[in-house]
Amino acid sequence: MNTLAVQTPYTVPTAMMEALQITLLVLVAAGATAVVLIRAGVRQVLMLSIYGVLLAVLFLAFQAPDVTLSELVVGAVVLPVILLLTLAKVRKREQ
Amino acid sequence: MDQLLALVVVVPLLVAAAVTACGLLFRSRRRILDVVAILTAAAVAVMLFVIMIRTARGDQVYWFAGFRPAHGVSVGIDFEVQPLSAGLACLAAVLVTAAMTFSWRYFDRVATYYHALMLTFLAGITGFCLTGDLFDLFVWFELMGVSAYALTAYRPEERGPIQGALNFAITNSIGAYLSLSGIALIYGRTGALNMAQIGVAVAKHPADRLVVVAFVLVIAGLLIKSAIVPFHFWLPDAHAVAPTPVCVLFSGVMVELGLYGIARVYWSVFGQALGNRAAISHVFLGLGLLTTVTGALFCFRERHIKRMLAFSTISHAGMFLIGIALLTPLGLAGAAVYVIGHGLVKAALFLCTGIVLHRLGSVNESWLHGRGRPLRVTGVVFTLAGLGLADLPPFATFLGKGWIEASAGLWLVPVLIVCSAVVGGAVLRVAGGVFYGLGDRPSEDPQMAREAAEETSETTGGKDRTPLTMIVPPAILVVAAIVVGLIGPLGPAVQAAAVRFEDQAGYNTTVLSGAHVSHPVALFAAGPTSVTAADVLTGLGSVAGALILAWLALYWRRLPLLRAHRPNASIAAAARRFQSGVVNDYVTWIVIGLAGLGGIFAAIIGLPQSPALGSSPGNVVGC
Amino acid sequence: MQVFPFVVVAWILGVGLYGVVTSRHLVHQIVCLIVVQSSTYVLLLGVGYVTGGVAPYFFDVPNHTPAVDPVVQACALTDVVVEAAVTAMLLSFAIQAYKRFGTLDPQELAELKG
Amino acid sequence: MTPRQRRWIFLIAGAGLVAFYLWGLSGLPGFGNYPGPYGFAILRVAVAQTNATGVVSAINFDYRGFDTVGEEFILFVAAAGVATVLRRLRGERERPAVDEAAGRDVPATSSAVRMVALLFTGPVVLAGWWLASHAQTTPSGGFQGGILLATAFILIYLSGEFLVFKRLSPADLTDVVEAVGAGGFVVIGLSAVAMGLAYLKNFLPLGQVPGAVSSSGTIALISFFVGIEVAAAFILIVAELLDQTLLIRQGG
Repeated sequence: MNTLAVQTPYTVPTAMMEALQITLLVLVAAGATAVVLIRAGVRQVLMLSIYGVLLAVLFLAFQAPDVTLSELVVGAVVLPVILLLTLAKVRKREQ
Repeated sequence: MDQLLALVVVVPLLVAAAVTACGLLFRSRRRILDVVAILTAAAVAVMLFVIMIRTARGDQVYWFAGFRPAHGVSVGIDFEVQPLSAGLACLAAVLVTAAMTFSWRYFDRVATYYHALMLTFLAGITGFCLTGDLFDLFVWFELMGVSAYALTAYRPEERGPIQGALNFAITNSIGAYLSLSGIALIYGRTGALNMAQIGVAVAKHPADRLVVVAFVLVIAGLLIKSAIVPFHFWLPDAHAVAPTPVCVLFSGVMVELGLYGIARVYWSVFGQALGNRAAISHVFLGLGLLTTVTGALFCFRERHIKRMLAFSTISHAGMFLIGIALLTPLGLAGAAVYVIGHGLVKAALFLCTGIVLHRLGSVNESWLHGRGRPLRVTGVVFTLAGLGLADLPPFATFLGKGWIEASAGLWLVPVLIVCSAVVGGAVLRVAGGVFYGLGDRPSEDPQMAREAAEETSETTGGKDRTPLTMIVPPAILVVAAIVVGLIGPLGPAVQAAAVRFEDQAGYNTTVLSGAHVSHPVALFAAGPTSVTAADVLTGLGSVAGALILAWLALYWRRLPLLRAHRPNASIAAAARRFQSGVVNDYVTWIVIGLAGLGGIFAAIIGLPQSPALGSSPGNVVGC
Repeated sequence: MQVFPFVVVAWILGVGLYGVVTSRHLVHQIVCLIVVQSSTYVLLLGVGYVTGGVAPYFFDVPNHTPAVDPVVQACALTDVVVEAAVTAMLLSFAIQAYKRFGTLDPQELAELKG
Repeated sequence: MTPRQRRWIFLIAGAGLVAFYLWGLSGLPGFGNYPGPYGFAILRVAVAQTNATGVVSAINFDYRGFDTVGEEFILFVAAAGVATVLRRLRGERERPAVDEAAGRDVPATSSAVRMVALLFTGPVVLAGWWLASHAQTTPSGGFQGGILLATAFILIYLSGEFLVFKRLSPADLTDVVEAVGAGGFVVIGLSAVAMGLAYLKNFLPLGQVPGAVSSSGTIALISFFVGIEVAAAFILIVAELLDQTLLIRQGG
């Protein structure tokens, strides 16, 4: 059932798709590591935002455009924004 | 199709939304919100009771949006309701009703969100109990969890609640994500989310590594929620600081829900496939024993009353797990009745502690010594509840515990009796010291004093008398615990329900083909449930032990043998070491526990090679 | 390629847990929790992938084109919402903790609490 | 445990856990070999049964709509929880406007950022609206649409118009909108019950053209309410956090 019977406008050769997925998976693994290893602060939040974008692209390569869209808005925009707001509050008092 | 099954989840959700929407209108008329919320919870309790009675004749299945399974494949979400699941949800609804009645005069300023959060919490519990779908289970588990985190931090002006809520939320979120990983893993093999369908699919082959790992991961979140050692560290931090009415729900049902989830997942999904019942039974018995003993030791040492009750909950969670882990109908039935009895009694204890906090402004046992004398009714209710916790006949706790012991065989019974006595002794020591001024005034342990001083009153004003809305709920709960224990035909009915709960083949048939199973197959013979003289003697023995321990704890300084002895010192050092309050430590313990549990499971189940792809021996890492 | 995505899943989970355990700052810890959760998305979408399948949308492709599993995608969507909700709540706790304790180090929080 | 001990203990135990996890993962059928049957069964029947061409939305709002009820309420509780935890306590007051002028509260924004943000607001609102109303056709739905709408409000904030932001989303009103969104979803499900059908049964007639907005019965309606709920919840969360940056403790 895995063989492609129908050609669609979105059909990508399997080998190319696989290469794309492997590349993205490596990037995501590296991104996750970077997010964890960067210590707290604005830089970590920016890295999280990049990680969100990487995940979103990976999900696109996994044929999940719906999840891509959500991850893009949540992981790359909303979460970083509320994290930055929290950091702003915390740092202001530190001064 | 019984529409009540959907309504018990949907109605509290709708009322929660409505209460929030109308928050502006009722800001100055809080009583309207109180009444609506209490009535909703009570209505849910009644509906669940009706469902429980109806399901006594046969399981009920409800397919949401009307998608029934075809050819053994389900495309929708179902509720599969048995008397035990409906009964547990009903207990939760009763406790929510009691807690909200208690809150009538308890909080000074109850924001509208309090009611909304309590109702979503109840809806989460109900959905969790009734669902027959693994991912749906996760959704309601999370709703329950998120509501619980918010309720724990309900008094953010203090330090304790915020720190407790953080530890609670972080550990339990990790648990939930591990559970979800397990669900995804088993989905990748079976392509199903319906529990019965997964059960049928995995039972076709002997269990392999994927099934074992999925099982361990799925129960990981549930073990954390049910505070089984070494996953329990978050619990005292959270239970000790949450508002008292919320503690009632945490100790009374939330911990038990985790255990229910383990039992449900075992008997509906993994049981047949895993096989090897004796070994699995022993693993969980070991966990249960460890939890019971640890909880009891820490409980007895504690002088912060809410923390002490929290540790007693851990100890009891271990006993429930033992009842479940016996894998017999009698053990499960005993655990079920014990959960009900314990839930009612423990709720009453927390509510009485709430009254003490309201009237006297402290939960520090040392400081309170003798100051509770004016609270006569509260003292009586607290003492009765304490005796109930020590399994005094005819409390429901005595009945449930008795069945677990009857099923357990001789070597477990002494441990269970001793732990019951220790926990009951700690509670009775508080009762004697605080409400009757018995014994010597205890010396202040500085660390305890600091912990207890954190707890400030949750109320202001009106402290010279106890409002009826505060004392009536605990009194009713204690009476209910006795009444449940006196119901004659309870034994056979609960055991029949337990037999059905453990009948995986029957469950599968009911869900996937809609047939009624009239004669479930008991894997173990049903045991006798009648109360014998020996049972009563055992129950009285544990009460006597509790009384002796309480007396010793109150008067130990007068005894020549014990005078120079400081029994608390070593436990206190251990407590500081383990119960550090640092969430990083707790997560480390979770990882250690899971790695250990995983290793044990990998070892005891001699697995054949998986027939799946991508599984050449080279890929097997570190097994 | 058969197992590589799942190796990445396990790696993300391990790294995220490492971050949670070693973190000395609550905001950092919460971000690490987000990483832990992100391993579940990759796992969910990974188990539902079908080689050569299209996305489960039939707006402009014929109805029975082989497609990847849509169920895990629905589950992943739910999961994303849960992530946003839990993170928002945890951050509000962190702000409140900072106000009460003046620090965000879990170790110091525990000591200050007594 | 000291941080050092903790790290070493974790490295050992964590390696064990990850190895155990990998051991289980290696038992999967392998990437790209999803075995079914759930997804394939739905793919076979979904378009015919619901007239929706976006099968993920059909699952979210129809087949597994009950999950989505829970999911919406998780978000609802999160917003309520954030509001509860961050509510103004005794002894806290809003920082006087003078400080704002000094640029200490609202981070200073360059005029370029403000321009770009303002320019983006319109399209984002439109895109959010479109997504929320086209759940059944394309990769979209109430959740993505709602969250994009919320993003529009964040953009307004970025453009430096915090006061506009506050005027657009007074907390009480947002609360009501959020509750209406979550409650609306529940009520749609209950209407089916009132008709004697199962909860959340798609009771509206399906349209003629697969993929048109009104073609899939209740799916569009549910998606709309979910969109409202999600947008309001996120606006509420962001507004509460923003509010915090303006709060100081009395005398502090």
